This record gives sequence, structure tokens and C-alpha cells, in this order.
Amino acid sequence: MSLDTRKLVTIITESALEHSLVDDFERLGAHGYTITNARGKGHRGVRDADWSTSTNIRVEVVCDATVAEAIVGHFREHYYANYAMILFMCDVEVVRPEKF
Amino acid sequence: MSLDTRKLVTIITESALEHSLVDDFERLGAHGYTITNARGKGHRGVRDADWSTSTNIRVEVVCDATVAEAIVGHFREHYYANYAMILFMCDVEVVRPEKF
Amino acid sequence: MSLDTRKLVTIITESALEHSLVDDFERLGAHGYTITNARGKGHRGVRDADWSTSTNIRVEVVCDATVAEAIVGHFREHYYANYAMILFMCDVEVVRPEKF
Amino acid sequence: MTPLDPIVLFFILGLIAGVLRSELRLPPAIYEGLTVLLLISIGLKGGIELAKQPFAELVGPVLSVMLMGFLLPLVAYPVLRYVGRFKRPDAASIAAHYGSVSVGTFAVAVAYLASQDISFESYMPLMVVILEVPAILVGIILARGISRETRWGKLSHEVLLGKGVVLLVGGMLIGWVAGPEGVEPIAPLFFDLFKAILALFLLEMGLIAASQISSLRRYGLFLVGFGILFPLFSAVVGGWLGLMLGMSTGGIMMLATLAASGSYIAVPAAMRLTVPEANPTLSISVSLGVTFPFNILVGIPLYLQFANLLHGSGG
Amino acid sequence: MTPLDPIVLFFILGLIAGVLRSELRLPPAIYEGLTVLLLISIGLKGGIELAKQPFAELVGPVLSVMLMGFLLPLVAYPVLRYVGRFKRPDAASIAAHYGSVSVGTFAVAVAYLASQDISFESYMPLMVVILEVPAILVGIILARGISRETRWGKLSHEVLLGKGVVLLVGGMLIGWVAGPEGVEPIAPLFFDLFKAILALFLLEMGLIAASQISSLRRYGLFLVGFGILFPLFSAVVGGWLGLMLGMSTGGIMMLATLAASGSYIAVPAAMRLTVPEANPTLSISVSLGVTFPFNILVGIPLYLQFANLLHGSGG
Amino acid sequence: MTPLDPIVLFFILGLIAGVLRSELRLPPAIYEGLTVLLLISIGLKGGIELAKQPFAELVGPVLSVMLMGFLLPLVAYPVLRYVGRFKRPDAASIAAHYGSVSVGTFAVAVAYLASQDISFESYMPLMVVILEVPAILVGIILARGISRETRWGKLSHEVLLGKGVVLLVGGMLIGWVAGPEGVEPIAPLFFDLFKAILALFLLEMGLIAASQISSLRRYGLFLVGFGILFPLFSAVVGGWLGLMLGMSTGGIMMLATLAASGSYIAVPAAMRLTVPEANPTLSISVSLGVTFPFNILVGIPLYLQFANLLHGSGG
Ligand SMILES: Nc1ncnc2c1ncn2[C@@H]1O[C@H](COP(=O)(O)O)[C@@H](O)[C@H]1O
Ligand SMILES: Nc1ncnc2c1ncn2[C@@H]1O[C@H](COP(=O)(O)O)[C@@H](O)[C@H]1O
Ligand SMILES: Nc1ncnc2c1ncn2[C@@H]1O[C@H](COP(=O)(O)O)[C@@H](O)[C@H]1O
Ligand code: NA
Ligand code: NA
Ligand code: NA
Repeated sequence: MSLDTRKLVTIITESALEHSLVDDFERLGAHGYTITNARGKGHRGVRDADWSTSTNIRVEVVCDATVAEAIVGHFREHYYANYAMILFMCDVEVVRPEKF
Repeated sequence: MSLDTRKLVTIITESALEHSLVDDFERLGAHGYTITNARGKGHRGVRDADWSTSTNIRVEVVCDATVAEAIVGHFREHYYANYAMILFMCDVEVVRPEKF
Repeated sequence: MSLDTRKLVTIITESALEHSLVDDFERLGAHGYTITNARGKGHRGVRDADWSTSTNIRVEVVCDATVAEAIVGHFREHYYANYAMILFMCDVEVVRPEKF
Repeated sequence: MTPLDPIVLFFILGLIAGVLRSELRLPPAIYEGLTVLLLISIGLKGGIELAKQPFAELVGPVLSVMLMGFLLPLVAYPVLRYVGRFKRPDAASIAAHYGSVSVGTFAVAVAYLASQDISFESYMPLMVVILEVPAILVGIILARGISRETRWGKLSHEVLLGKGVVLLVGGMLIGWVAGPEGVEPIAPLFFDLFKAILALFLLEMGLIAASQISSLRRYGLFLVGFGILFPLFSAVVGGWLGLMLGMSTGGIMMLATLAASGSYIAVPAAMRLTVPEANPTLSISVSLGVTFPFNILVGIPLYLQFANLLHGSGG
Repeated sequence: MTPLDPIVLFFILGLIAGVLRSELRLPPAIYEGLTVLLLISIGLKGGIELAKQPFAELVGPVLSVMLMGFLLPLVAYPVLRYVGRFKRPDAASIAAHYGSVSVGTFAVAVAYLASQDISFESYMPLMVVILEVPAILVGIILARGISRETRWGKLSHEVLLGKGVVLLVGGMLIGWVAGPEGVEPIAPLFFDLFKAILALFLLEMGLIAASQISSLRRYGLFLVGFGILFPLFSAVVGGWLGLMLGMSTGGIMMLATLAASGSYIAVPAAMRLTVPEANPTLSISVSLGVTFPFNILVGIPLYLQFANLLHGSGG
Repeated sequence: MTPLDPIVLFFILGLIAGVLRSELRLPPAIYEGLTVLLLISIGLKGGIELAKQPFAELVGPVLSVMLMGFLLPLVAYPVLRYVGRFKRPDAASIAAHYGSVSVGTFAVAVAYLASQDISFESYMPLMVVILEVPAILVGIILARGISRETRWGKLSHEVLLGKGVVLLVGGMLIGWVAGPEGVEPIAPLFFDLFKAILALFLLEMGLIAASQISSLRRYGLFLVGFGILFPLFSAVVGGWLGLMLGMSTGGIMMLATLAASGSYIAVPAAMRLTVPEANPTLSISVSLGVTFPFNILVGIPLYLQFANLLHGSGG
């Protein structure tokens, strides 16, 4: 099994940002994304599903290192200061590298 | 802390396939799986939770390399051509290796 | 892009444990956590979303190696014997290491 | 019920909001709950009426409607394949959608006839159930012949025990066993709220239909034409069959509506699993984006006029 | 209400659909919503009636029913432990389920008596609340003695402020304060739709009960027998207690039903956290898969006959 | 409706359960569904009445209420900025919340007047819609001037096609087109169940309001004072405007209530995206944790007394 390596970028942030992030991904060259609803706690306090203005989304993007870097840069500039958000990434092996 | 290493296979695909995948995992030797509902975008367009025939699931299987390889092979043959699906995997450290 | 490395600990377990785990994380020094609803199958059988006493949650904690070790130790002692639970971890690159 | 009936207005509101890209959306759980209520209501009402009817009278209608379910997709297929130039699996899948039925359309037709005090044969909900199956079989066979790969057992289990069939048949049985007085204590939800629940359902259907329009644009005019003209043809077939079976005006209209409607739940799900090489966007966008709105806004009143005509001349 | 009452038929529909492995399922949010409505309705109705009653009359019933809640699990435990040969935590946990109550069963009994125009003591919803607590305490102590590890404070908070208790007690207080006229504007939802909401709830309960049957098969005949015979025993205890307290026929029947029903929400949740070594599948499958259906289909009418007998002979 | 009206009692139940940290919570889908029903009901009722009214009469009220929506946040801002010493974006965002309205509060006011048989000007739901927009504009401009960065087009799309506006305006149009008889078949859900749906909605609102209290504690007394005193001031402005416009007692009371209520859905969402540096916890906790409960428990009856006073003296 010979597999290629890509970056899996995971972002956990306020659900209010969903539309913005989706636009960003398009613009920054990601070929897709996956979103699930989430709740959690971080520096900006507890964010749970009970009250819709304070829920989270968990977003995943599989992409190459350049796009990953672009995402990190863009998010750092536009969202870090004012929004509840964490971002982490790791290497994953993918089967159809041409998709990402 | 001495931990063993296993493969974490993540599949994002159409929720219509849930029953099929579950059967496959059993047959291919995986000892468990975890599923969450998801939405997203890829080569087959936007798939969101609004209209039930076009939602996604996010499936995780922790297993050894052989089973992971079997899953990739089976999925490549049976689903890649006709279904919205991505698959990626990475190494994870597990605590009770006998479980996987 | 210079990123720091942290541990991503993922736990999949019974949703009945949510409050307990949240308390544990606080006590064990984690700075945050993220939870999504999940269903799945493992050694304790099928656990799906239909009947609320048998659903799962998928919990993620990004933390340093010491805290990760503390979590694994605590969970092994308190939950492994009697609850449906798996735990795995991997290294992730994080952008704002001071957050974790 | 006129074009200005509130339930049609709710559908139009949904359509407009959808076209304008409003963020309005019913929670999926609510939409599913509304569907459950509609299915049970329709079943219950049919079951109560059915109790008054000798069973033998059902045999003829059941068999001929089943035949119609087999034949309609066989007519649709060559049109799609050779005029529309669709690939074989796509043509087969779309054809299957049009051999089957839409419960939402049926519910609106029920409300429409009720508002005009026109009754119809009580076994109609049964026809909805009966039309679910044949079209799926035909669709699969058209797409791939009588293939060994198709797991017919699993498939028929899924279709026959799907939500729609269980709730319609279950509702009919309960209505039949409990009778009109037995059902009375649960009438406030299932009967008194029927039209309002249908209105909410149609609001969401309007939003969903509108979301199909962008896919339609990609697939061009033929599909739009097919989504309007084939239902009209089917309505003629259905109406004529009703007339042959000696049905009332209401029954003729209902059978025309059933024939003219296209599935958007059971068939897409079955096709996705059995004919995966068919593009699901094609069939859903024409069924939901063209035929459903056409039937709600134009078709249903038209089919009643047509039934009046037929029944007048035939009776 | 006869065995052919629609709400029982909905339960049977759910059971059959579940056994046939239909994909039918109410969305969890809808099921939860139905539970909320049932709890509030029961509370409100009880509260309105309660306003007519001097408070002092409650003391006797409350204390003796509480005592019953302590004693029933103490009877069940040795049977499970020494006849059934269950491990200590499992026997304790199952016993706790049977000391407590099922609100769903209570709701069906309410509807049953209403359909027969039999009234019952208005403080009954309070008894539901009162029976939630003692069984949990007894279960924990049976499993592990009076252990330091048990966080009693946290536990009692969770039980006393759980959804069930808050909505029942809250509904009773609102009904009590607002009175019959005050509640009238909200009656269309909470009273007029009660039976239909109960029907939908039972449809889902049938599906859930059916899904327990496969686990039951694994645990064998003893559990099935226990799930039928112990409720019958408890019903005798409950009915006799009602008679001693001078209750009406309806009240005796209600207390028999409460005694005979087993918890499937509050107790499982509490046991999972306090006695984690007990296998939750065991207790839930017998409570939901055996006792709940038995009470709905057979028990409730039986307990009324029994109450008639007792009251006839006693009064 | 008195303080003991059941819908107020449901709110208090929610508040108490929340303060006691009960795990009670309506599923989010149910809460959303209730909101949808309330919005449509209010719109429909307004639309039916509106049909009886010459359109020209709307111009004056619409323009002056819009002006009020611009001015109220301009009064609130300096108070927050210079007395409360909030940062500029926080002061601007809180001010915007108070220029806008709360549909929940409006619904309770509707139920309150209905219970007292006091009618009000039928175009009031339109005022709810009209008040959504200006405050958001003012808030953004206060926070950052007329900045190029603000994507006004996208913003106005989101506000004008948000759930609230679409359902209120859509409901009004449907009510207006269908008229009283047309709407009758859907009345059992939208009108007969209105108060009970409002009661459930308020139960959840009580839980939500209670969950804001801990944040409030962090931000201190000034915010609590502001959340009570500013609505009182706004109510005077709104009531006085109603009087100037020659409204009935009911209309004056309604306009006072609208002015006094603070947004907790549309404005927070818009502010989060356009003024992200504002702390959303501040504005939501005062709007939901102070002003909403104050208006439900104290404000609404007070504003009616005030309207009686004004109308008495003015008319
Ligand atoms: N250490 C962590 N591990 C996992 N998830 C986290 C962590 N910190 C924050 N989060 C998630 O990210 C969201 C935003 O974090 P923050 O910006 O720190 O408030 C939180 O609501 C959590 O869902
Ligand atoms: N690059 C990507 N990153 C994350 N998720 C993706 C990506 N591409 C596709 N997906 C997910 O996989 C699903 C199927 O992808 P596709 O087969 O490309 O349509 C999409 O609906 C997304 O949820
Ligand atoms: N091999 C596996 N891969 C992915 N998820 C698993 C696996 N095994 C167990 N799980 C998840 O962990 C939960 C508890 O596992 P268990 O304790 O084995 O019953 C299951 O319900 C699954 O959701
Ligand atoms: Na058809
Ligand atoms: Na009991
Ligand atoms: Na205001």
C-alpha cells in the first residue's frame, strides 16, 4: 500500500464563523472540508450546544502543506484575536492524493 | 507510559452507506468503529445536513495495519468510483492494544 | 511556519460520563476540551443514538505530554474496568502553544 | 382550496425564501416529525374508511395500480435514454422516481379535495404504498438487467420496512381496528392539526425545492421539460385507469395525482444503494425542483378539472 | 380503553416494526419533546386537582408510599441474587429499577382510567416523584454498603433536579397556583393532545422495547420470568397499600401500577454513575423489554380488575 | 393575565430550575421549532388584521418607529461608554441590542393583551421587523465608523433574510392574502396552541436566562442597573411615540414593550460577525439575564398601566 502524505488541519471555533471559513477555504485553495457540530471549553469559557450563539464547530481540511500554511496565516490574522478558536494539524496518509 | 501503535483510519462519506460500511468492518476484521454526523464539500459538491439524502458521516476505525490495508483495498474497489468519499489514516498510540 | 508539538488525546466513551470527564480534565490540568456526539461499536456492543442511555461522546483534549499521561493514568484507574471506553493519542502541531 | 390557500402560500413562501438564499430552515428533527405525523394521519383516515369496504373490491384496483407502477417507468426510460441522451443508469434511476409517488403531493391532494368536500376511494393510501415498490424493481432492472449482484432480499426488506410504508400501513391498520370512535381521542393531533402540519411541511419543502434549482441549471432544459410533461402524461394514464376502474371523480383525481408525482425519499435511497453509478443529483433535482412544485402549484387543480371532465363524459 | 385502544395499537405497531427491524425511528429530539409534554401534562392535571385537597391528607400516603419504595427493592434483591444467581451489583441495580417507577406506564394508566371515567386521587403524580428516590438509595447501598466513595450530595442533586422530577413537580405547582381557569388557555396542547402525544410516545417505546429483545435472549428465561412475576407481586403490594390508605378504586389501581412498573430513565442513569460495575444492559432489557410491554398490554387492565376486587371486598 | 398566569409560571419554573442547575433542557430542535411557530402565529394574526387597514396609514408609524430604532442606541451608547466605562465596541454592541427588539417579549405582550381583551394596532408585527435593522446599523457605525471593511451588502442580506424577518413578514403576507376564513383550517395549530407553545418557549427561556446569571456576576452591578433602567426609559419613549401617533391603549403599550425589549438573536449574530472585538457575553447576559426576565415579570404589566395613564390623559 503506497500512500501519499498530506496535512490534516483541524479547527475548532464558534459556529457563527461557518460561512466565513467556508469562503476562506475556497479562496485559499482547499479542495474540500468537513464540519461537525461540537461543544467544549477553552480560554473563552464554556461553549455548549444549549444556546445557539455559543456553540462550536469542528472543521477538518485535508490539503497540502502550502495550503495548510496559507490557512494558518489567514486565520491567525483574521480570527485569533477576537474569536474562540483553536487550530492544530498533523500528517495523514491519503489514498487518492489528486483529490486534495 | 508505554503505548502501542495502531492505525486510525478516518472515512468521510455519504450517510447512505452507513449500514454497508458497518457490515464491511465486521467482515474485514475491525473490532469496532465510531461514527459522527458531518457535513462538507468535496469533488461531488456540497453535502449538508439539511436534506437527508445528502448528508455525510465521519467514520473512525482504530485497527492494525493489516486490517487498515484491507479496508483501503475494499473501499477502493467498491465505493471510490460512485460515492462521495475520502479516506485518510495516521498512526495513533493506544492504551489497551488488545482491544483493536 | 514554526509550530510547537502537543498531544491530541481522543477518548470515545459513554455519554453518561460527560460531567465526570469534564471535572477530571479541569483537575488534571487540561486547558480545554471539545466534545461531539457519536455512536459506534466496540467490546461492549453497539451503542447508537437511538436510546439515550447508550450513546457515545467523542472527546478531544490538546495538551502537553505530562497532562496526557495524567489523563491516561486516571482513566485507566477509574473507568477502564466498568465503562465502554477507548483512548488513543497522537502528536499534533499547534499554532498558539501557550493555549494548551 | 384555491391557489391562495394558505398551505400553498406556505410552499410559495419557502420557495421564495430559498431562492433569495434566506438562512431559514426547519430543524431536520422537526421536518422528520412533521413527515411522521402526515403519514400517520393519512393512514389513519384511510383505515377508518376502509373498514366500511368489502375487501374483495380492493383486488382489481390494487393489481391494476401495481401494473401502472411497472409500466410508467418503462415509458419514461426510452424518453430519457434516447431523447434526453442520459446514460443508462441515470435514465433508469430517473424513470424509477417517476414510477413511484410523493407522499407530500398526495397529502396536498387530500387537503385539496377535503377543502372542496369531494370524497375519494378510501383505499388510496394503500395505493401510495403499492406504488413504492414496482418502480424500484423496474429501475434496477433497467439499469443493470436481472443482476446477481443485487441483493434483492435486503432491498425488499429496506423498501417494505421503510418509514413511509410502516407508518402508512400501520396507520391504516390502527384506523381500521380502532374505528371512528376509537380514533376520536387522538383526532385533535392527527386530524385537526393536519392542514397546519402540512403547511409547515410545505414551507420546508419549498426551501428544499428552491435549493435544487441551481443543480437544475446545470442539467439544462430537457430535464425541466421532462419534469413537467411526463407528469402530465402520467396524470392522463392514472386518470384513465381510475375511470376504467369505475372510480369517483375524487378517486380519478387522486390516481392522476399519484401517477403524476415523483418520489423523492424511498426511490432515491434505494437507487443510491443499488445503482450507485447513477448521479443522484439529476433525479432529485428534477423530482423535487420541477415536478413537486409543478404539481403543488399547477398540477393538483388541473388534475381535478381533468377528473371532472373524464367522470362527466364517462359517467 | 380496550386492548384495541389506538394508543395500545401504536405501541404494538412499534413493537412489530422493531421486531421486523424496520428503519422507523422518531428523531431523538421529538421523543424527548414528547416526554416533556407528557410530564408537564400529568403534573398540571395533578396540580389542578391538588388545589382542592387539604394538605394534611397527603402525609400518610406520602410516607407509606416512600416506605414501599424502600421495601420493594429489598424484596427483589434476594430473589435476583440467590434465585437468579446474579452478581451483587447486578442484583442491586435491577432491584433498584423495580423499586422505582415508569412515567410512561403511569401515563398509559392515566389515559386508561380517563377512558373509563374512573377518577383517582389527585396526588398520584406526587407519588411518581416520591418513588424515584428511595429505590436508588437502596440500590446503591445493596451494591456497596454505605460507602464513603458515593458522592451522596451530587447524586441527590442529580436525582432531585432531573428532568422528570422538575417537570412533574413544576407542572403540579403551576396547575396548583393557576387553577382550572388559569390553565385553560394552555389546555389545547397539554390536555386535548394528551392521548395523541401518548400514542406517538408509545410508538417509539415499542421500537425501543423491541430492540431490547435480542439482549434478553442472551440473559435467559429467569430474567423474563422475573420481569413478569415481580411486577405482579408488586402490584398486589401496591394495591393492598392503596386499600389500607382508604383510596378509591382508581387510586388503588394507580398505586398497583406504580408499584408494578420499573424505571428506565432515572434509575439507569443513577446506577451507571454510582454502581458502574453493574451491567446496564441487564436491567434495561428486562425493565424495557419485558415489564414495560407486559404492563401496557396486560398489566394495566389487570390491575384495574384487581382494584375493583379489592375495593369491592374492602369497601 | 396576572403574575400567576401559567405562561409566566413556566418562565419562573425555568428560571428556578436553571438557578438550581437542573439538567432540564429542551432539545435545541424543539426550541427552534417553537420559535418558528411563534413567529408564524404572530405574523399570521397581524396579516389578517392588516387586510382591514388602508395602507397609507402605515407610513407615519413605520417611519417614526424606524427613527426610534436609530435614536435609542444613540442614547444608550454614551451611557455605556462614559458612565459604564465600557470599551467602544462593547458599548456599541450593547447599545445595538437595546435599539432592537425581542420577539419573545413581544409574544408575551400579545398574550397578555389578549387575556385582557385589549386590542392593538394590527401592524405591530411589522414594527418588530422594522426595528430589527436600524439598531444594527447604528451599532456598527458606533463601533467603527462608516468603515470600508464592513460588507454592508452581505450584512443586510443576512439581517433581512434571517429567520425572524422571513417568518414574520411571510406570515403577515399569508394572513393578509388568505384572510380570516382562509386561515381557519390552520388555526388549530397557529392560534389555539399559541399560549401553550409560548409557555414551553418561556420554560426554555427561563433556563437560558438563568444560565446567564453567572456571567452577570462577573460584570457587576452597572450592567444590571442598565438592563432595568434603560428599558424603563425606552418604554417611556415608545409609549410617548405611540401617543403622538394617536394609537390605542393597546398600541401604546405594545410600542412601549417593543422599545423596552432587547434583542438576543438577530443583533448578537450580526454583531459577532461585524464587530468581533465586542465581547458577546456582555451584551447577551444583560439582554437575556436581566432585561428579558424584568420585562416578563415586571415590565409588561407596568407598561400597560403606563399606557392606560398616557391614553387616559392624552385622549
Ligand atoms: N486544550 C484544548 N483541547 C481541546 N479543545 C480545546 C482546547 N482548548 C480549546 N478547545 C476548543 O476550542 C474552542 C475555542 O477555544 P478558546 O478560543 O480557547 O475558547 C473551545 O470551546 C473548545 O471547544
Ligand atoms: N480536502 C478535504 N478535506 C476535508 N474533507 C473533505 C475534503 N474533500 C472531501 N471532503 C469530505 O468528503 C466528502 C466526500 O468528498 P468527495 O468525494 O470529494 O465529494 C465531502 O462531502 C467532504 O465532507
Ligand atoms: N476499534 C475501534 N475503532 C473505533 N472506535 C472504536 C473501536 N472500538 C471501540 N470504539 C468506540 O469506543 C466505544 C467503546 O468501546 P468499547 O469499550 O470497546 O465498547 C464504542 O462504542 C465505539 O464507539
Ligand atoms: Na408517479
Ligand atoms: Na415499581
Ligand atoms: Na428596544
